[in-house]
Amino acid sequence: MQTDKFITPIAHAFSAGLGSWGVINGMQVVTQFVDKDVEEIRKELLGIADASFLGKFGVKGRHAAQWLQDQGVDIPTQSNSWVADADGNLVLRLGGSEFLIEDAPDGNLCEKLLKADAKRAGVYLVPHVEASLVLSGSAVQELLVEVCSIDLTRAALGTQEVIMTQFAGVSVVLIHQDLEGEARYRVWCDSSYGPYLWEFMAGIASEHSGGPIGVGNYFSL
Amino acid sequence: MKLLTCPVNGTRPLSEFVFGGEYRVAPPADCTDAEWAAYVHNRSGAPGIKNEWWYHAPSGTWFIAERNTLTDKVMRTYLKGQEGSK
Amino acid sequence: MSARLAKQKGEWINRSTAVKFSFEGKEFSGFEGDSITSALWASGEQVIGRSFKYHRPRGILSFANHDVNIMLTDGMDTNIRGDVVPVRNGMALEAVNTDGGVKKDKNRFIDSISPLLPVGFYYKAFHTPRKLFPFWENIIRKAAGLGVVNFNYPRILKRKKHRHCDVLVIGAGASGLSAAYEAGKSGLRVMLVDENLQIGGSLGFDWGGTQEAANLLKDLLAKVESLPNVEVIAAAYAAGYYPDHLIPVVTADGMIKVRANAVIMASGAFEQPPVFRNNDIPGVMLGSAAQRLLHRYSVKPFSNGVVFTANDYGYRVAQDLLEAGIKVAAVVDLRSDAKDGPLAAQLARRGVKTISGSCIYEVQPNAGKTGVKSVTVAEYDEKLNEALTRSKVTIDCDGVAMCAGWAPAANLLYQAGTAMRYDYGVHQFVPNKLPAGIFAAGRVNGVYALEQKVQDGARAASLALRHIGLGTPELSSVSPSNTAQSHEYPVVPHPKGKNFVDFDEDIQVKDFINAAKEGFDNIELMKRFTTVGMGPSQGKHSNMNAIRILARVRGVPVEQIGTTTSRPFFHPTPIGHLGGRGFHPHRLTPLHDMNHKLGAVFTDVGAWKRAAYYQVPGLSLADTVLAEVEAVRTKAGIIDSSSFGKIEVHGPDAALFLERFFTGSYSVQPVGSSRYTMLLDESGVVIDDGLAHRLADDLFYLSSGTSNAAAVYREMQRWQQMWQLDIGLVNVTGSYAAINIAGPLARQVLSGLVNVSLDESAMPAQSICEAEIAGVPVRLIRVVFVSDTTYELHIPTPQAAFVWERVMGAGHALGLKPFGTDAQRLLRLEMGHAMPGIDTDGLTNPYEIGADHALSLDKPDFIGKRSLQIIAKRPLKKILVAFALDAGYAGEMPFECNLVIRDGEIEGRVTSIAYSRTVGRVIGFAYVAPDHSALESRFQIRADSGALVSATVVSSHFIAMQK
Amino acid sequence: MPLRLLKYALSKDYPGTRFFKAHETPKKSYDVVIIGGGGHGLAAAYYLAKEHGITNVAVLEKGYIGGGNTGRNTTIVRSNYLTPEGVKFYDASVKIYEGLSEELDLNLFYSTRGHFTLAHTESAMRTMRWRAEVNKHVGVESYVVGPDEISKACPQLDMSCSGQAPILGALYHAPGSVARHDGVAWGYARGADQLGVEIFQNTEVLGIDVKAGKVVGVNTNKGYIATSKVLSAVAGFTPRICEMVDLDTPIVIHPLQACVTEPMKPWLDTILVSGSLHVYVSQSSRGELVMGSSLDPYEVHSTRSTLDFVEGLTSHMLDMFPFLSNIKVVRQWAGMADMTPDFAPIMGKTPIEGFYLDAGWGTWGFKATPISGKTMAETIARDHAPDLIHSFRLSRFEDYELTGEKGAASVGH
Repeated sequence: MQTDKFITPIAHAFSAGLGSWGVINGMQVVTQFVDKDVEEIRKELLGIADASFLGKFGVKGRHAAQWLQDQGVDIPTQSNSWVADADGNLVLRLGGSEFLIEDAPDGNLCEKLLKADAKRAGVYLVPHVEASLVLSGSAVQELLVEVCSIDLTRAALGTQEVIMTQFAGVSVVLIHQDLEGEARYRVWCDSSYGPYLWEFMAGIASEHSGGPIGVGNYFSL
Repeated sequence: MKLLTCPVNGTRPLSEFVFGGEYRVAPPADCTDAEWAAYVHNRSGAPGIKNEWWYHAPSGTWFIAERNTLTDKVMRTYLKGQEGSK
Repeated sequence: MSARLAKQKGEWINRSTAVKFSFEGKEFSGFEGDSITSALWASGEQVIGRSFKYHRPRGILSFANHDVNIMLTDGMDTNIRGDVVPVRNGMALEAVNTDGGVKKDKNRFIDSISPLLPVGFYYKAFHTPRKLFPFWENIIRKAAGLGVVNFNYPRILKRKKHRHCDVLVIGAGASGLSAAYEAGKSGLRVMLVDENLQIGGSLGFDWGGTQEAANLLKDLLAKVESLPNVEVIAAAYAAGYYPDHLIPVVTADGMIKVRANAVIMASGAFEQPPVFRNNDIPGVMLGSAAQRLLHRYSVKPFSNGVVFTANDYGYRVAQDLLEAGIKVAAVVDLRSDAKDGPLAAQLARRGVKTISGSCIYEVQPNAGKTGVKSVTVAEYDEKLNEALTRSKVTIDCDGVAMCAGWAPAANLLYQAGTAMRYDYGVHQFVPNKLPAGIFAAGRVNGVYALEQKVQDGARAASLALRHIGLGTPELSSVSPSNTAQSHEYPVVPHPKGKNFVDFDEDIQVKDFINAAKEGFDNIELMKRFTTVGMGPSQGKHSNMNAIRILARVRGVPVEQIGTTTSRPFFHPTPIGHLGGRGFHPHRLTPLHDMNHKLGAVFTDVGAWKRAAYYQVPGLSLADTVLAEVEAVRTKAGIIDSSSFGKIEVHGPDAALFLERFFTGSYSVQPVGSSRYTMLLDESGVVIDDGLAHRLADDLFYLSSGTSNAAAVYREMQRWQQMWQLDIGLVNVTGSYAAINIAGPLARQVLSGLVNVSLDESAMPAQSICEAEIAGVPVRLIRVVFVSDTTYELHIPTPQAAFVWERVMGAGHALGLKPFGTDAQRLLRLEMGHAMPGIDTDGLTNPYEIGADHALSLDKPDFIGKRSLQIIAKRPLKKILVAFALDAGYAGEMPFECNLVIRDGEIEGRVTSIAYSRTVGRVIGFAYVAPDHSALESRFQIRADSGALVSATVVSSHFIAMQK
Repeated sequence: MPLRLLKYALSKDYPGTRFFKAHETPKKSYDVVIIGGGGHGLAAAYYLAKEHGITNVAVLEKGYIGGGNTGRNTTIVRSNYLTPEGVKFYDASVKIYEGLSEELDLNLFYSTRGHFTLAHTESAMRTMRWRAEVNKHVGVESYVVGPDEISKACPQLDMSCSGQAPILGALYHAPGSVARHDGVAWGYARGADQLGVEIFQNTEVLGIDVKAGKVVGVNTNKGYIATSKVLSAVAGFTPRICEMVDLDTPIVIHPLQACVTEPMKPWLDTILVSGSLHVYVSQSSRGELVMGSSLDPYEVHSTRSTLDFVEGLTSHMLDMFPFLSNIKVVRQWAGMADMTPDFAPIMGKTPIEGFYLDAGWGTWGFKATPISGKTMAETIARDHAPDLIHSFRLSRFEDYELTGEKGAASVGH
């Protein structure tokens, strides 16, 4: 493993020598786990990918919404909902007065926001270094029903809903995305639980002939 | 597993929640020692409808549930300070 | 002698695949699809088990997953239920609970001494003289129990899934199929589960000699299959009902935890045996069991049987027997008006005689009691409940089919809180008041006729849809069957007994009468005294008769007796399913791999994996820890403290929040400094401690120990809800890694790395600043927990490994060594820091640990203050002191929790103790009486062997005692 | 076969005298009214009659005798507590239990099997050591043992707990026993009945009549009963009874669940407890594994079962005994436990004259049955609590003198 400043929190789940590592967005990640064709099949069936390299930014407090709007960020108006801007950056409203923003793979909104001056009463920066995961594929429900006790079928989810629940005993933030006809579940959890959750879900994925997909293959970077 | 409705996050299984005990208001600081000791230690243990603290762990939300401790039925849940709203 | 019939319509067996297995050492063969019991029965084996108490030979009773007397072991697995478990190639089966095999069970003598063993006998003997009880107990223990557990059976963790649906239908018989179809037409998500390998319920075997049921099944199946939103799961039983409509459905693969908006219980009914002498002889079985054998497995239950009935169902059974070519020697009907009815007439046309108003008085077994030789039939006086034996006749036969009635399979209905009532029309308990969202259909409702069952299912479905909020029209209720399906008292007394009510536990009629005589005349007491219903079949075939008998004994109506409470599980459920694949979440620090590479041995601290120590080849654990300590004392050590709790308190009221939350004073705390924090609960008990670092007027950064971090943050959030201060709380525990670099060379290790001055004046003890290491922003804190010179770095998690490597690189030449939590414990002890949870317990107040200095009692308020005012008035009973053993002490080493003894009484206890190489003494903390807490006071510790070891109270700054 | 059994065989008519008379209507007054016909209430009645000559006593039971927590617990008897007060008290109970079958002439199957409280963490080891030291001091046979000794006593136990929580050691408690819970209630009922105590089943207390701070009577569904002394021995229902006399207590009710497997031939000879894995288990004389876990985490006045309880418990059972995968759980149930803040009972007098409390038993009331009966009988007879239960007085909360048993009682069974 090459030493760079940032390492994905999932790193501890990847046994040494597994897959090829690379640096994306300044973070060491596994760019490919297995043969690209195999990863493509996994993607179809049940894939799990590490998106922790995406830039994240958080802010909370009673004036947080206003401050974000002042920065020109479109924010979801409802509690526990999310929007994506034209560039694909995600803005999640966690409850009423907290926001999690995640850049699109080629976005840099978070960097901009980090540089902006948020110092004022009622606006508090929240550092975000979560493990950020992607689940997708035709069999994704098979995984979800094993790790989560609430109904996550598309029909049961509200539009643009942010769900805070537990996966395999770990608190997570979850959204469902439709991207070019592909259903994607995005999951964020505390980085210290990242390796555990990754291993648990990757294990289930492989039981359904799916498995981990390298960052390079998943995000076509 | 029982379901409980967080006023912010909706209906979830009980495993996502932490029970925080009965919602109680402390007597004023100038109360007698006996009154304070009673507040600290005693509880209204008889069954009935009680207001209780519950915490939705994944979102970090404390709220109050009005629950019948005999039947385990929850009448309503609300954020503290928003008792009036349904 | 094969009892297998020619191919039957709808049979479950696959005749093209034979299955070879052995039973009690003898080779057998059956077909794929056979259950163990059907394969054995087809091969002429009728003694498949022995009863629990009397070791009587037993065969088929119900064939419905409660033939508890047929439990087998196949080497690895045990308590296998022969009636439902499919036979597999290579099984080597033996009956459980025999001594020397099912045929020659040496314990069969117990049957003949049964008078010595009346109900509750074990309460009445063996206890005097007391000394002999273990002897008898040993014998009784060995006699009890069923199968022998194989300790090599693999650990199997079955998969658990969550499922959600709108309507869950339990039971796929006529009413269940109908309910699923009607509910499914709405387009909602419907699940239909049934415990049998194939769905259809009684439609699959209760034919009554016609094709009506089979045709109906075909029709209903087609309808249900036409709806893609109806999911049908066979071989899946609903194991229990839990609040808010959670129903675990157990399959061979695992458990599906179904959460439904509405539940329709179409779970049917259990056939109940009539009670008469020798009703347990192999060959005597329930009518439905005979039908299951015939239609599912194409096996003759017997060749020449008597049907003993007390309802119309017996005639359907007789017709099915005749259709299969089995001789029916007679139908004996308990009801006096039966023989003139149309059913009897139909049978008469086929040459079968109906003897009505009569009972089977007793079964005559063959010589070895292994089968039926004949039955004695006598007139039965329903009013007197007596067999009139003056008129008895004997009928030769080799089996009996028993049809006396039903008990609703209402287990889940009860568990859901349904109020049941006894219906005197059908002589059965039926639902009276159903809980919201729960509906019942079919036999559980007392509805038996085919068309009515279909209607009842549709009715229940319409109610379920209305419950969910669909404007479905309400269908009118279906009246229960117009003729009684159950007899109100199918119990034939016999002076010689052996008329069994509970086959699991060998409980006879007289046992109930005797239990009642002894005062156990409440159904629950009777259950506990007789153990009726407490065997593995959980009363499925016995509770109803027990209730009827008790009602008769007490002379009250059945409904006054009530029923015993139904508890999960519907069928006994394997531990591997329930335990299954669980979650064991654990947290890794961002330096986990680094620690691992350095030889860390990890320990669990809460959910975290922390490095306890770093293994050095050839060094003992104790020496390893001492070497880690030595590095800190003489050079420098580094520890991964990432699991510490870290919370930011932002906002104008941040200091005020801390003032109210902790015991200390923070409003005038200078920016850039750190202060001790102590958290009490409202009763004044010490909960946690830590540090508050002030980063700005309106920003405090709190750090605390690992174990309480989540709970402390939670409490902060709760108090903030009440106080509504102008603050923002941010839990950054996972956002920052933490590293401590401690020891005399710590400054040297870091000085070349950080972009700030580490001089004592710039960075004194208890200070904090924001700095950078190799371009990574860090929070740099000067702490004194493990050594006077300790720098704590808080680093954004993703860059932690990078910084750790830089620090390790810089420290390499200086002798920087990693240390773990074991060394940390000793280091903090040497520094004289008491730790909550180690040096306190769940009731310790701050005065007892001498923490008066941490209390700002002049503040308006803080959590626990009012209690401290009360506690302060009371005499202190114990106080924590620092102590040392005498220099050069070489005797027995005391341990933590050894007691402090004075005048033979407990004065206190040791909470921490260790040999400190640094100090050259054994040092520690202990609770002593306040009178003996002054410096230089002496007290005695009782070591494990009982030896008293003298200790001296010393200043807690042990390190100052350094040689 | 013991000769005693012959009498049943030789008797044409089974010797079926009632264990206790079927009283229907209470008298107008009694010297003492005991609310609760569980083990504790019946034992108190028995000792009142036997040791204090007070026989004009009514025991009022809402349902059937022994139907509450007496019949719902997992029947473990032990005295390896944490506080010296607790250890002495439960030790006195164990000593009575050892001779109780003979005294009551009813075989209670009191079976001394040894009791291991497993420790999987350093902090658990500390608590075990602390308990052992206090036990030893009081003269109770408890000591800390290492993995080898545990393995020897229970070779089937996976000492690594499937890698989840390796066992570091245990507190071994030689007197740890199991007994037939129902039998204890029945035996005391018969004993009390024979001495003249009247037991009323299906008799519910609707109110307690207090005048000028003194108890004067009890209202029941079978009429008013005058009495100057009332004992409440109604674990799980204590707050309801206390509400009748306006007495505040710290007691809250949490359900405690248990479950049992199908019978199997005996293999588990000892009683095992793991605080970390939240499991306690023993094998009954019927061959069933009787298992329990920690309390339900929130207050409910009901005996409903939950699935998560049995999932969690069985998962940990598999960690300890991996070979049980296909052994089946037959039944689960629950009791309602009176919980106190310090996990110690509340016994003795109350501010209301003539109202005595035997409560706060949490999950450990069964093992105290004989001694609680004896000490409460003495408290009632002399209107003064014996020293043995001084630490359990209700006023300890006002005095901030709690009796910290949490370390020994939370999953202690």
